[in-house]
Amino acid sequence: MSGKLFVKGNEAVAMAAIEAGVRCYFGYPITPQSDIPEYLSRELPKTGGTFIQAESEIGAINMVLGASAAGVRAMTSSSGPGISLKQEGISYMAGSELPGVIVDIMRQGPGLGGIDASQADYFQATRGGGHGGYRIIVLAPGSVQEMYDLTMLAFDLSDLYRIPAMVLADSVIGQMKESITPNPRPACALPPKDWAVRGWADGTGQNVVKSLKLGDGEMEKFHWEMHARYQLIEDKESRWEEYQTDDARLLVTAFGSTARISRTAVEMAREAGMQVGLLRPITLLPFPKKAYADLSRRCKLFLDIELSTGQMIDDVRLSVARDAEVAFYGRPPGAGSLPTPEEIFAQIRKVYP
Amino acid sequence: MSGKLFVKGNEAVAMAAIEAGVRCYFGYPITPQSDIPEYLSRELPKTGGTFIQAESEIGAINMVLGASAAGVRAMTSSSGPGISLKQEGISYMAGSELPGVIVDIMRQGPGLGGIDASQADYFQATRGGGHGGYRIIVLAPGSVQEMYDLTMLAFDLSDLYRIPAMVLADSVIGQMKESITPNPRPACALPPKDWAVRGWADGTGQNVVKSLKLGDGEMEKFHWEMHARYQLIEDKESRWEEYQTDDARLLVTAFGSTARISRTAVEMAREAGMQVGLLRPITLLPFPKKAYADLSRRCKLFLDIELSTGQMIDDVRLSVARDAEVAFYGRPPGAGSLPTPEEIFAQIRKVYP
Amino acid sequence: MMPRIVIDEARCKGCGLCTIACPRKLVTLSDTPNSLGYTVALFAGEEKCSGCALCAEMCPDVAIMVFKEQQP
Amino acid sequence: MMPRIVIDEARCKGCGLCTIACPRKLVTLSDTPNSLGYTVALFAGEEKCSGCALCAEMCPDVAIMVFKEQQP
Amino acid sequence: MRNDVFIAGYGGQGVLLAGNLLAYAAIFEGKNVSFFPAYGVEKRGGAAMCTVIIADGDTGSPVVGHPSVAIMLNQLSFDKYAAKVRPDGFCIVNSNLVAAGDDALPECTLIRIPMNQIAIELGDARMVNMVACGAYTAVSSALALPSLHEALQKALPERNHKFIPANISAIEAGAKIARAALGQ
Amino acid sequence: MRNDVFIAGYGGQGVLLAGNLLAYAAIFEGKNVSFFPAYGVEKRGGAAMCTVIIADGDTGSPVVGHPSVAIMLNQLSFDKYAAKVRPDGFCIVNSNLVAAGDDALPECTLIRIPMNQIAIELGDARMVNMVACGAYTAVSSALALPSLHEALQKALPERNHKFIPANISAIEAGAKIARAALGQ
Amino acid sequence: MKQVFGRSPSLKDVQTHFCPGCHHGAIHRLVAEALDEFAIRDKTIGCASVGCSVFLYGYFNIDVVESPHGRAPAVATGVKRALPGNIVFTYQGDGDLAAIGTSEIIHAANRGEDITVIFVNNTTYGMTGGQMAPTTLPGQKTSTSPYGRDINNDGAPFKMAELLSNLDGVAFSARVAVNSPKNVLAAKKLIKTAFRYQVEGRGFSFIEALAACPTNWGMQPLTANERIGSEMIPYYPLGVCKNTDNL
Amino acid sequence: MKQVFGRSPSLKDVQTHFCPGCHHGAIHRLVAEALDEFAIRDKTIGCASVGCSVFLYGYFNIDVVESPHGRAPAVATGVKRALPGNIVFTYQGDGDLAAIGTSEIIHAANRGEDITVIFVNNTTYGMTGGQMAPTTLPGQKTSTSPYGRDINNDGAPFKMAELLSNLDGVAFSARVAVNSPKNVLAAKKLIKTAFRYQVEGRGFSFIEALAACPTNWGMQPLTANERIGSEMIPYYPLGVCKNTDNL
Ligand SMILES: Cc1ncc(C[n+]2csc(CCOP(=O)(O)OP(=O)(O)O)c2C)c(N)n1
Ligand SMILES: Cc1ncc(C[n+]2csc(CCOP(=O)(O)OP(=O)(O)O)c2C)c(N)n1
Ligand code: SF4
Ligand code: SF4
Ligand code: SF4
Ligand code: SF4
Ligand code: SF4
Ligand code: SF4
Ligand SMILES: [Mg+2]
Ligand SMILES: [Mg+2]
Repeated sequence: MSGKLFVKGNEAVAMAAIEAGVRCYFGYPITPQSDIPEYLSRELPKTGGTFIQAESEIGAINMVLGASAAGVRAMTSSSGPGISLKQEGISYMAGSELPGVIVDIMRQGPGLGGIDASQADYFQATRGGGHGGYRIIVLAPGSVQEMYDLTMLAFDLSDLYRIPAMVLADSVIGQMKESITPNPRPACALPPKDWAVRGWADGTGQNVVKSLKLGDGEMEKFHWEMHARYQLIEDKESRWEEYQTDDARLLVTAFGSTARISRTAVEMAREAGMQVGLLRPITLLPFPKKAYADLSRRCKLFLDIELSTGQMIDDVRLSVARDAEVAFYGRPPGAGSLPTPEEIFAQIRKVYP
Repeated sequence: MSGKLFVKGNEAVAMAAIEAGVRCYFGYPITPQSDIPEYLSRELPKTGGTFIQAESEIGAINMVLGASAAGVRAMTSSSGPGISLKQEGISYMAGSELPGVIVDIMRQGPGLGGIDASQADYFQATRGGGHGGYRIIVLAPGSVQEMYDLTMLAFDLSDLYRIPAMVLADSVIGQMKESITPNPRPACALPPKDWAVRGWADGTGQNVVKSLKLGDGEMEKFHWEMHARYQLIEDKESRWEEYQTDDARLLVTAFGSTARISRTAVEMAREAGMQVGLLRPITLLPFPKKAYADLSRRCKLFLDIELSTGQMIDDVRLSVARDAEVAFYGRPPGAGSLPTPEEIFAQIRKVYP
Repeated sequence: MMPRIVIDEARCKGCGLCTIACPRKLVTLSDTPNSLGYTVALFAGEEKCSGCALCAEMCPDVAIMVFKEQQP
Repeated sequence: MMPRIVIDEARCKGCGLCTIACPRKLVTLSDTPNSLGYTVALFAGEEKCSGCALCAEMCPDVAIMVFKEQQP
Repeated sequence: MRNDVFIAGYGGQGVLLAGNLLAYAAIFEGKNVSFFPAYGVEKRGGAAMCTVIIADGDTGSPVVGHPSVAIMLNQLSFDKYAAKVRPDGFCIVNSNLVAAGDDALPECTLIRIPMNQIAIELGDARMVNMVACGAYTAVSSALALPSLHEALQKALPERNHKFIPANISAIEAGAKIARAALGQ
Repeated sequence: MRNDVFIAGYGGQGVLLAGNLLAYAAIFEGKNVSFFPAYGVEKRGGAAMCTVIIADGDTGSPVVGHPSVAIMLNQLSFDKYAAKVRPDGFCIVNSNLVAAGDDALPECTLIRIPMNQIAIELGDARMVNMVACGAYTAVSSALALPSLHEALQKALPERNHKFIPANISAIEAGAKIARAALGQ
Repeated sequence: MKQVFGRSPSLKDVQTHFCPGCHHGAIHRLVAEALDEFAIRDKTIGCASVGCSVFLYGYFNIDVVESPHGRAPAVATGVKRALPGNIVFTYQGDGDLAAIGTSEIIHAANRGEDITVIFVNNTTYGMTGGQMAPTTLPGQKTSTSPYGRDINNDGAPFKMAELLSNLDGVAFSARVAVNSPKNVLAAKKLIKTAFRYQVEGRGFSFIEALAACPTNWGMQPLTANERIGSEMIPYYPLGVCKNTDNL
Repeated sequence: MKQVFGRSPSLKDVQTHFCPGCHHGAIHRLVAEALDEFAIRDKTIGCASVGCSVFLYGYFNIDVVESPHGRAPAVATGVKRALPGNIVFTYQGDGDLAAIGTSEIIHAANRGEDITVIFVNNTTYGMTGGQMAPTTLPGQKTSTSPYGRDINNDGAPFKMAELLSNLDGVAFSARVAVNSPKNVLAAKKLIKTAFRYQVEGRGFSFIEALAACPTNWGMQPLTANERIGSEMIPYYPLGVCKNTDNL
């Protein structure tokens, strides 16, 4: 593909997946992400790929597990309740060191919830909603272009580190349309999948994809190995965006849709002559701790904005210098709870030192 | 019941549930918690209660949702993978303000895992493994007697605040046998369940148990209301145990089985003339922040012990005074990874100021 | 007095199912949309209606009431 | 030379299924447990074994090998 | 330069198509655009709205607290959102379905256009949204009328291209009346 | 006063019953007890072990790094755990299944008892665990022999009470040989 | 003059959110009439599912509990076991019951839970915008089967009324439609029978109701209504699949 | 002298963890022989389930992927769709397949996934210590049905081989047992047939193997083996439930 395209965020995810060479998509309908399976049911077969609408989100994540174990790029996507149902499968994938991409277009909850934008699943995504104390990679796009770029990155990082990767957005980013440039997939050297189960004919001897580790010290060793891998990922893959941070006396921090809204609020503040900047984490896991630590040496006040009663704020607090303060403004998800730039600007005024 | 009984931790949970008047148990077998359904399949019918081995953990949690919506005390129990599968249901219960008790006897993971003791599901339990940014109540017994007492407390707190409550233990506490005194259920004034769906004949008009809140601002309001309720619970229900903390220059902190092991290590340290104490959170959610804040004004060094690569430590760090240090010693779960008192004592020596 | 039906305009969504239900074709759809854009059903047949209620049975929105003389 | 079977003591768990399988009752269980506490199977019938392999077919632990002259 | 427009009505009035049309027109003019839709639960007859941001540079927040231009296709939308229009902004209403007194919005310019009527007169009741888009070009300098004609090619699915001529006349009718209303 | 004993063998040797028996005996003596079992995956023939803590006060950690008394019923257990026994502690082994040279545990007292043989002599191969429990009473002051006899009532399910006399003789045989081995 | 047809008391006098020509409305009405027929309204608890029928509580004058997608039979099991004296029914769509809820419906049916299940088969996921359902007909185009349902890739449509009849726990199972006055009257009778089974404590009763989803079928209400007779009934025959009246 | 019976190459030469008299071992062997019969070992991928058969990779010389409890058919679907040229089978217990895995098996079967499913029915949850399974016989005492399975509370035992035969996607379904040399030989034949169907790309093939669990039945191996014939086969008849050879 080339040239600009005016597409929905969800469509950008699907396009990127195809460009990244996804061979199998397994999913189950749920608003506000259904554009992804709908697009792929139409386009993936054209590339010889497999599209299956699974019987459930649990079926879908386990089909992803199987296809990924077989060595091909596989993905699923869902939202809220569906992501909760996938937690066991994600835990198994993490425990089996399987790559795989999970797209989560967050919606309001708890429970059934509606399609309103939400960021209240930050903890679920970053703390392992599943059991066993694993970690995954979580990327948070803030524009339709990033939906495209980060989906492709998710596949590469997932294969590179053999860890499931999640693209975490909400209905604002998923439903909005913007012009994007569908960049061809960036070249990225990836190790061969010699661990995949393809039968012995592939000459790699017996391959077993499993999470079970019963030997003395075996599982403990695995935990420390993964721990080290997460550290490596944090060092090498942490991504964030800084906007007007150099002279900032107040740093607004937010991810995804709220970062997008906050950016305009920061512009308003600048127009009003206030030294305000924006720090937007692009990787939520790894959380860009260093960026916060460094900036908090200069700037002692942060304003965390979330579509929740406060989740990412824990990571912000744990990352900033001890003498830095972190203020919070939350709009928990629900109809009519999406904050406006004007509203966030008002909060900036309120806490501005 | 009266007189001392020599029972397994899991059996104590089941006995307490019956004493607390549980009417329905719905569960699915999984080691190391199967003693609970086995005991209740034998004893609950004798009290006129219902025992159903559900088709799955998902079936079980949703049966609990139904029975609880109908106004009776209901519970389920599971471990690792099964708890992951219950996350959607727990989110619905939280979103529908339904009481209900979930017992989680943690085992090693991620993935399939084995029956070895684990504390790596601390995040899953306290951060809402499910979607929607809800909170539940999480109690962490450190002895068989506490398995009994806290199970009963879980039912009362759950009914009182209309929030699901979890009893979070591991295979050490679940499988070990100790003598307990089965106290009769403590009197506790509880509001009538006039919200329950029992048909209109009950004279309360139409009752609807649901999580869906689509009205403008409705869901956001709910989040803030629950947020306020959590604050209330934190103020009124935070529970912890202090051991030798008065003059402590080092505070070991751990929950459940590791707290139990650490206590002996602290005794060793005391025998060696070191001023070491133990701070054991009994409620993990609410996390006893105040206890940490208060103690950290006197004692500037904490040693956090967990059967994981570090989860509760986030809450400890977020709770202690800014000038207090928190050291960590983790033994991620797995065969042979259970630390000994001698081992923890060695860590105490290492960091002792 | 003959049987008749009353169509609740506020409830009618103009689906037209009643029009095919009436054996006597006494119900039709108006051609001007109401404020919600629905072209509601009209009863045109005071004299011919048998009160069989088949139109009402078909109405997914329970927008039709049927009135009829009771035989003593 | 007659057909015969060889029982792998290390694999045999003493379940006894082979003993009911042999039409000629040529397999029995020893009465002294081995180091794992299993009373392993014993082949007592060099001369009478037909090599039918029914005992082996029944063995859940594939602990029985059967040897037999091949007809030319 | 950043322009924003907020469009609201009920499902079936073509609110989203209108937003898309303006977006494609902006793209045709080489501008940056963001189109942000929102709906109620009902499949039919429910609320539908969208915000379109047209900018030379960064489109910034897809959400706007106080739009500079709002297009209200039915009463519900007007009652709920009209007050949000920024002081000295424009509020274009479908006067066939919206009852709005002159003093309804003291601080901004209210433009009444009988969209249903015009659409029906032009032969297709569904062209209400086209009339609205036309009107938009009259009140905002963001887009040139001809760009909308171009945009129709992209905004409409192939099978509906036969309606383009009719749509163009609807767009122009809307623009004309709006200009008149503005005394241009 | 706090006493601990660690018992290990393979499933089927009655390791857990032995631990329970000691626990009930301690309860009979009015002491506090904790009994902590652990097993391998296999249902049969897999590893089985347990730790029993007997204390006047708080039993403290159910896990013990260096037990003061260990009872090893098979070779695997001995090879894996014997070294953990605390200096000047006791290690009681089932000499029928465990080959342990005199110099195997220089720092602690090794007591060899042909438990299988004794059990079989007393008429029931399954009483290995009873012999072991008897031996324990000889090396530890934690429990009095008669308490074990009482404990049998509780440790054994009703249907096995008929075996109590045989078990008692096994327990006493174990105690006797252990005392002899200790030169008591 | 007397009103000979009107709203049954169990049905709230409100405007529904259903699309024009959606059969959910008609099926709601028949369920309400059954409740009133047996005068069990004030001891009935409805278990709503996730789909276009999620607002059950908004349309029925009864207590309602919301169930997660597909789990209504498990929720109903919990309610019924807690309140054996009450009447409990679920109202589920085809995506809800035959896809994600397969385990729950099969095991509740096999246990013979004393509940009534109203299964609305409109061959698509209505609420989410018309994706393929387990009941989507061969060749039928939906938003996730853009080239038509392909039996070889997606399998054949499930005949739930027949499949469940194989389970001993099922006391009554029937399929109905509301596409003509005749079928509406037949449906009314069978829906009442299903509830009668529960009133009499006869065990699990199941109704599969064929329904039109004009919106997602991309058809006008009348055309959609016709499709029921022309395409659905030939594949999904109407009538009683199983009854245990003579047991 | 020549060895006329021995270990099939697909079966590793190791001691299993199975209890004495456990039929898993025999069923493992028959599956291994089928793989070798068709010489498909080196392109076969086994999907292990959660249960006493979880260590499939320890006993077979083939690639294996572990599946979450009950999800093997979904995992196998993923593997087969990714590698259509390979042979894929699942090996599942009755708790795994007929309880928690109900949705996955029914939908994989209905889609006609080109895989083979080996379903080991031992009327209990073996690995977890003998709880009641969906296949536990009426009146059978287990650790969670201490008073015996009560049809009225727990429902009747599932006959999976028959139930699945109702689905169009199922090409072959049969029930076997390994409790006598005669049945072992019959089982060998049918298991080979099931794999032949996959080799020929005929669609979903299913084998239900009745098995003894002496440990959790609280029986000696020989008594447990007898129970297969005396109690199980009368309820679970052996033989082919469905084949599509003549289609
Ligand atoms: C776990 C979960 N997955 C997916 C969804 C999204 N969802 C809502 S309704 C629905 C299906 C509706 O279809 P159906 O059950 O046929 O009901 P209908 O709307 O057609 O009446 C789905 C998939 C959800 N709410 N929860
Ligand atoms: C989600 C989940 N629930 C429960 C378990 C616990 N579990 C392990 S094996 C098993 C059932 C085994 O029974 P079956 O499938 O019949 O296999 P068998 O051991 O009898 O061969 C269960 C419930 C689990 N591992 N994961
Ligand atoms: S009641 Fe009968 S006759 Fe009268 S309008 Fe209705 S359908 Fe026609
Ligand atoms: S059936 Fe009902 S809703 Fe439809 S047109 Fe007739 S009256 Fe109106
Ligand atoms: S069948 Fe096999 S395992 Fe069982 S006794 Fe005979 S040889 Fe041993
Ligand atoms: S081969 Fe046949 S005859 Fe020989 S021992 Fe085995 S069963 Fe008996
Ligand atoms: S989408 Fe379909 S099922 Fe849903 S209300 Fe509209 S017509 Fe009915
Ligand atoms: S427990 Fe049962 S199924 Fe499991 S290995 Fe033992 S006998 Fe076989
Ligand atoms: Mg449907
Ligand atoms: Mg089983």
